[in-house]
Amino acid sequence: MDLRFTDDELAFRDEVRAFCRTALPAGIRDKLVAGGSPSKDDMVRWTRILADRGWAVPHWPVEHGGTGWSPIKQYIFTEELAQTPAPAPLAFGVNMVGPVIYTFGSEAQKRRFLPRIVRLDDWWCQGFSEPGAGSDLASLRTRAVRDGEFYVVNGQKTWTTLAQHADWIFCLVRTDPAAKKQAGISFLLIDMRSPGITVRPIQTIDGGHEVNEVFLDEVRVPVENRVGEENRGWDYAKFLLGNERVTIARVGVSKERIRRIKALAAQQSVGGVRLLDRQDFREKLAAVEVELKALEMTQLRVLANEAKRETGKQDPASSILKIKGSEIQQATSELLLEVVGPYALPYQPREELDGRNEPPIGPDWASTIAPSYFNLRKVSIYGGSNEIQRSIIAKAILGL
Amino acid sequence: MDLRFTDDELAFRDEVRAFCRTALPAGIRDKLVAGGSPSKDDMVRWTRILADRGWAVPHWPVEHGGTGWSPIKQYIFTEELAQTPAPAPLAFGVNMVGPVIYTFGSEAQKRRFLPRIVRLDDWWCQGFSEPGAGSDLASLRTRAVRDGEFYVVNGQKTWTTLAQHADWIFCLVRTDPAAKKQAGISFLLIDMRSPGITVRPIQTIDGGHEVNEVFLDEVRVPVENRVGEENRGWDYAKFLLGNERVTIARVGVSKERIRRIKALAAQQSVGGVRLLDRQDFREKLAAVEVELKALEMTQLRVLANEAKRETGKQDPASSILKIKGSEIQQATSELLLEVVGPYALPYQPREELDGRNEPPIGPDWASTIAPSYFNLRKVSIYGGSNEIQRSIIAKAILGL
Amino acid sequence: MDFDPSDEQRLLKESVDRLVADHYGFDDRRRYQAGPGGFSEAMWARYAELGLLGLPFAEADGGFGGGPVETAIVMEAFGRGLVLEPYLATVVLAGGLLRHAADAGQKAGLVPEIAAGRLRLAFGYAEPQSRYDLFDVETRAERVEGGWRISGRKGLVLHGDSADAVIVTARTAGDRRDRAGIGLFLVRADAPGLTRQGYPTQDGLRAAELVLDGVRVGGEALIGDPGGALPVVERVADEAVAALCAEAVGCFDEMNAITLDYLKTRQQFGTTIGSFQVLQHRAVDMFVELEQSRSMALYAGMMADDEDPQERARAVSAAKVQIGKSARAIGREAIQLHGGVGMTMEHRIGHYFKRVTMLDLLLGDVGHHLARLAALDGLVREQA
Amino acid sequence: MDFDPSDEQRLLKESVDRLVADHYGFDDRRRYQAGPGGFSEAMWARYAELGLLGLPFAEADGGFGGGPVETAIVMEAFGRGLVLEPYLATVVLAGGLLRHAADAGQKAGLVPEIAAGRLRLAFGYAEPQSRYDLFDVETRAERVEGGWRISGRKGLVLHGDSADAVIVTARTAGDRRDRAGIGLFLVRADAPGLTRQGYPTQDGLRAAELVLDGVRVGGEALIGDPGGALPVVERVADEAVAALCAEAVGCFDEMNAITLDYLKTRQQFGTTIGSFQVLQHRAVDMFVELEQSRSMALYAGMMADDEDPQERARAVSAAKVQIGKSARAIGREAIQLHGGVGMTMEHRIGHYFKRVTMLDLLLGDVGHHLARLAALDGLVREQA
Repeated sequence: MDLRFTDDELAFRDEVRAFCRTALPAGIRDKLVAGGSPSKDDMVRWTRILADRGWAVPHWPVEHGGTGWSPIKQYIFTEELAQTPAPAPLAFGVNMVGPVIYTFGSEAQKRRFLPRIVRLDDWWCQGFSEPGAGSDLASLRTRAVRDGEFYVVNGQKTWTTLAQHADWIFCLVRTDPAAKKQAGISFLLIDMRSPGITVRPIQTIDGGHEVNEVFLDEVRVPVENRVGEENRGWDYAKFLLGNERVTIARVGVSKERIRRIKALAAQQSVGGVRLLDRQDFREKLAAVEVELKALEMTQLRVLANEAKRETGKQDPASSILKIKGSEIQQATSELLLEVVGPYALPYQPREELDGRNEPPIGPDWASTIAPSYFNLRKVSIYGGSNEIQRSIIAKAILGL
Repeated sequence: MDLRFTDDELAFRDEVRAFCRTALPAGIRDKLVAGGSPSKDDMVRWTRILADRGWAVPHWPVEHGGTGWSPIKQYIFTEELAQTPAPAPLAFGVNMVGPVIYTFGSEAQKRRFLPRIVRLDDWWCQGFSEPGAGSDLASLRTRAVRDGEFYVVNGQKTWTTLAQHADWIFCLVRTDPAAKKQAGISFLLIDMRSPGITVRPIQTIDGGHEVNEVFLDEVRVPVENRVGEENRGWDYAKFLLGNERVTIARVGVSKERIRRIKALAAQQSVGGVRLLDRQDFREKLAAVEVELKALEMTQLRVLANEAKRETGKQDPASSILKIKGSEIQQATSELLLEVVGPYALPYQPREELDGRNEPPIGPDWASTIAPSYFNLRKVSIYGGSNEIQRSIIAKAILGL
Repeated sequence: MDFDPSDEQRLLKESVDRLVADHYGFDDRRRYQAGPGGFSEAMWARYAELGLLGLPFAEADGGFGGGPVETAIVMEAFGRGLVLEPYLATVVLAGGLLRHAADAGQKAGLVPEIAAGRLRLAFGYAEPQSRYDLFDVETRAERVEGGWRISGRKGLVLHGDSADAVIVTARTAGDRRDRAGIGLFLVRADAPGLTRQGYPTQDGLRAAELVLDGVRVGGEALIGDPGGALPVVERVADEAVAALCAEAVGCFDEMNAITLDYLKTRQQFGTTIGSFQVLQHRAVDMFVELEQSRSMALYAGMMADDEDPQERARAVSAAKVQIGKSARAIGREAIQLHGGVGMTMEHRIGHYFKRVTMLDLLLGDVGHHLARLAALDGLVREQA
Repeated sequence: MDFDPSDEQRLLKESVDRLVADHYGFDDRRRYQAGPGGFSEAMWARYAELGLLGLPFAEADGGFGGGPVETAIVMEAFGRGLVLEPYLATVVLAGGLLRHAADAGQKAGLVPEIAAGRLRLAFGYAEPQSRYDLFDVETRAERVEGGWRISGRKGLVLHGDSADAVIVTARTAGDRRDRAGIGLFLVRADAPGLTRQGYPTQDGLRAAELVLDGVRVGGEALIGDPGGALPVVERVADEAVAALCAEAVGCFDEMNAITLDYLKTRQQFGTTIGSFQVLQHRAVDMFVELEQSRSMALYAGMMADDEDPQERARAVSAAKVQIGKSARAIGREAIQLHGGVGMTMEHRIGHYFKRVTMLDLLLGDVGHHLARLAALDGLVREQA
């Protein structure tokens, strides 16, 4: 047992850090430092920089463009990206549908889709949730009816992140309405340019446009775009959702945000004293840092054990990553709100700020603080709400 | 609407305060200040002082010795007692069985028992819980079988507080085993000197002996000692449990404890600074004070509405008193643990300290701090656990 | 001690509640928001008709002699409807300054105009550097021939963009963080040298940044003592905090009702989600927060006109701490229990969430008021 | 990075776990507690046989060359069994002082005796006024002919009543709260002028108050630098905190197992109480606390022998904060989920609750370590 990074791992970390600092375009970094989100162009540009370095899909099999790194190195890579801060690779392709395709897809699907994911030639989005199927995902009602070499798909998906940019959507659809809930679902890859697809933006309370509704009206999908077997889609979806553990805890993101809190709190004077020098604030912050360090160690324990486990079997500790990771992200956003104080009040959407000549209201970093606080409510809801996570742990691990 | 105490109420408060300060024997007060519990003799002595003043059972009907005070005055009285600090009247007689007897009992029972409760001639204890009937009280199994003018009682009660001092016990017993849970229960008054009663002490983790098991083996109880109708005991028990709202929040007790925390924190030096002067500690304490003030106002709202409600119908807000009251009591005990610091470690039971000549280990007030912290875990368990309280609110108030 | 409203208070409550229920639906509000000033002139006129705009002013001055309880009744109803109009700015804040500091002539000139709905005011108490410290004033007022000349910046002036005039704190003596040397000045919106940059706030209301560049006002613009206004400012701020607490209770009440309704209707796993015990207990925790907040809002209302500034400050800060914490707790649970739909602008709950989050940041957040309360030795002190 | 134990570590863990499982049942423990010294001499002998008492000492000194990982393995098992013997006092605390500060002769004389189970030591680091500040030392050691004369008071000396000798901090120079001027002295239990008042602690272990009234010791009693011991004391305290964290994890693990067992067997309302969703999620929260604590105990173990005292202090303090908070949370839920029976001495769970509550108070509580961590600028700092 030796819980320190090896010299090799440390050297690797330095290599990644140096690469990110030099290769990431400054404009993208500045935007992220200020709490903004990368544009589609930013994502494509950065993904191709990574792809040129061979680092766009580190955890994939080497034959499809992966690196062969150990889980610990993959973790280091992800955390360094987050702390640069650099955009994380687009999860829908790289972490979600990519692994499903290389694990369960046909050779034709692999050849067709995987290389385009690596370079973000195709922007993917996820068609799982429906208005009536949230926590209870298996109750989804979008239907796909076989018509010769096509499925005809009708239904509605929701919470579809960045569908406005998407070329493709991977969907869970019901192919056997007579079967029991999970048993009649298939996994389809659908071209977003197909006739019958409509994307309607959902405006969220942070003022952003991140998610959408996707309506499917008599959409014809070639049967060759079904992944794996018909009516086995639930298995592939479970596999997909189980793959999140490398990134779900967002340790690097939270570290970066804590550094930001410290830097900003050093500039704020509260009651005549630097906020960063106030004992109560320092201790509140230190308490979050302790939780984050515990989470990081838990994450590393999970990863170190990864190699030893059967595929598809989760380490009990991994279930903690979602719960604590989301709680810590939300805690850091509360601290930021405390740091900015009253100048969190003005509503100044990024787009408007970027387009005008006047200076922003209040400190120039203040405009994203409240929206980010609002937006981060989502992390305890999506990907299986924290209540669902707790029920999973109670059943699967504690045997209750 | 005028939420201040009236001049009359303020004068009353001063009168009670002055009385408590002069009438309470100093030895009893000192014991309570130090975090100790009153002995049986202390209780009897103080109860009789109150009885001589006419204040032993303020909320009872005047004909049975009550005062006719408004609910607000009753509240003031209770809080002043707690803040003196003086022992609260023994709840089992004064607040529990007394009201049951004067509301549902026979004339003979009233004549026989009530005057002896007023002067603590009879020490009562409560026989509700059983080893298999805790949160699920209605599943109790102690049986009472009619045999002429007697019930023959067999079974076991537990968590019987101060049964070691008791002359009488009021018990819920099953008189109709065929009836559905709540329907076959009767309410019996049982002389603790009856043959067949055995009291076994339960030692609790604070080292104290506060609760007991009571075994009933072929105990013969005259039918005249049944309160009200046979098989209606559950109604009387519900009435009894619903009467707790005047005192359950323990606002006065928590106020007294906060004063104590402040006094002690002023004596403790932490890192070279008075603990009471440390910003983090001051704010932690202030946060508890806010919660306590909110609780006090909630309690007063409940009491002010008392007169207007139908008997037996609870104000929705009253359900909060148990939950928040217990949480605040536990929070103050945690703060005390923080104040005392490492000298909470020595285990020095009060009795041993009182009987020896050597000085105590550490500050002389330190010995009760950890036991009190341990002991107060009970307040979120007894009288219907906080989980039970939440389920009651969910159902009865929120309609879930 | 008497928690019962008087007949007049009951009547007031009924009429404000009805007004909000009838005229402040989700779509109404969206429409008002899009109007000039970001609120409804028509509603403002209705408030005037109902007597709400003159409510806290003395009858002798043209008002109705209401106290903190009456203000709280209005604000709670306004919280329930997420009302957009500048009632806090005009009536509670600026109105409070007039009540406590203006001379008879100033009151005679201004109060009837306010009560009639013809004059809207705002109060510039904050500056870019001041955070929550009311005494942190850099804006300076120099005495000049026939009046004063004022220069400086005022930030986060609630409804400062639509106000007909703004009362600002300005320093007539002393240094930036001195408690003495602060005066109050009424500046007309059209005063030369005054620039206003209005903007929407996160919760859908409006505020403005003001620049005063040698703004000249007459002697009559001075309200009260030119160097001793801070006690009045603090008093009015405390009254406003009490009003905000009442508004928050209105919000919380509605958030709980909306969430309960959702729990009882939303189906997942073949049943309403309100049948899950974990969610039931969360709803109970929200209810407890609501009732504890209601208690503290009452307490703040009772103490807001206390003559002892320390007792008043303790009570008001304690209430703001409770409200701020409950805003976090209720907001968090309300969104979480709604799931994704709670994150959208199309659902009411998110708008309440944003408002109560911002309420915490108005006139001092939890940290500020906890520190203020702790500095005053808390609420539980030695008995007399 | 490698989380796998070595073969030796696995073997160690198996044997200690088995020893505890076989010999530390609830009734065994009660029996040991009643014995002289409040623990079991027989178990102590078994620890010696297993090599546990010499574990952390260098092989050259008569030990087995174990590090923090090995100590953690032992302590976690001891936590699971609520072990009473003075392992922390003798091996971790006093042993740590010997490892880091004693000269070869002292080690040669003492370590083999400890390893063989013939010598039990204790460490007097605290004084009645010092709370958690290790540098707050009033006890004075004066140089006299042939050695030192020591006078003062030492408090809360873990197992100080049964130890054959106590190592104490004493001031050879400077004032009460100076960091410099502190030395370490070995005082035999039978030294004239030494009075020991032993007592049980809340968690069923033992401690003592010592009075040193002109106690004379020879020159060989001095361990290390007579005025520069504080860095060693802090280092040993950090190692001991890491060990306590491991012990706490053993306790937490067992508390969770006991509580889960209760949830699965206790019947109320016609079903096992573990079928109630609210209680299930509470059990999950306990599990999360356990795993987060396990992670931090590993981290503390990894960093406990770091040569950079600041890095070591950050890690160890962070771990103690986590452990202390988890002790509160797990303790609270474990008792609550058991209901009344959890409050009795007849049930195991209450004994664990008391032990973990007291673990928070040993060598600095949550408040102390949070302040220490905050003073060191926390864990997340600028990247190189």
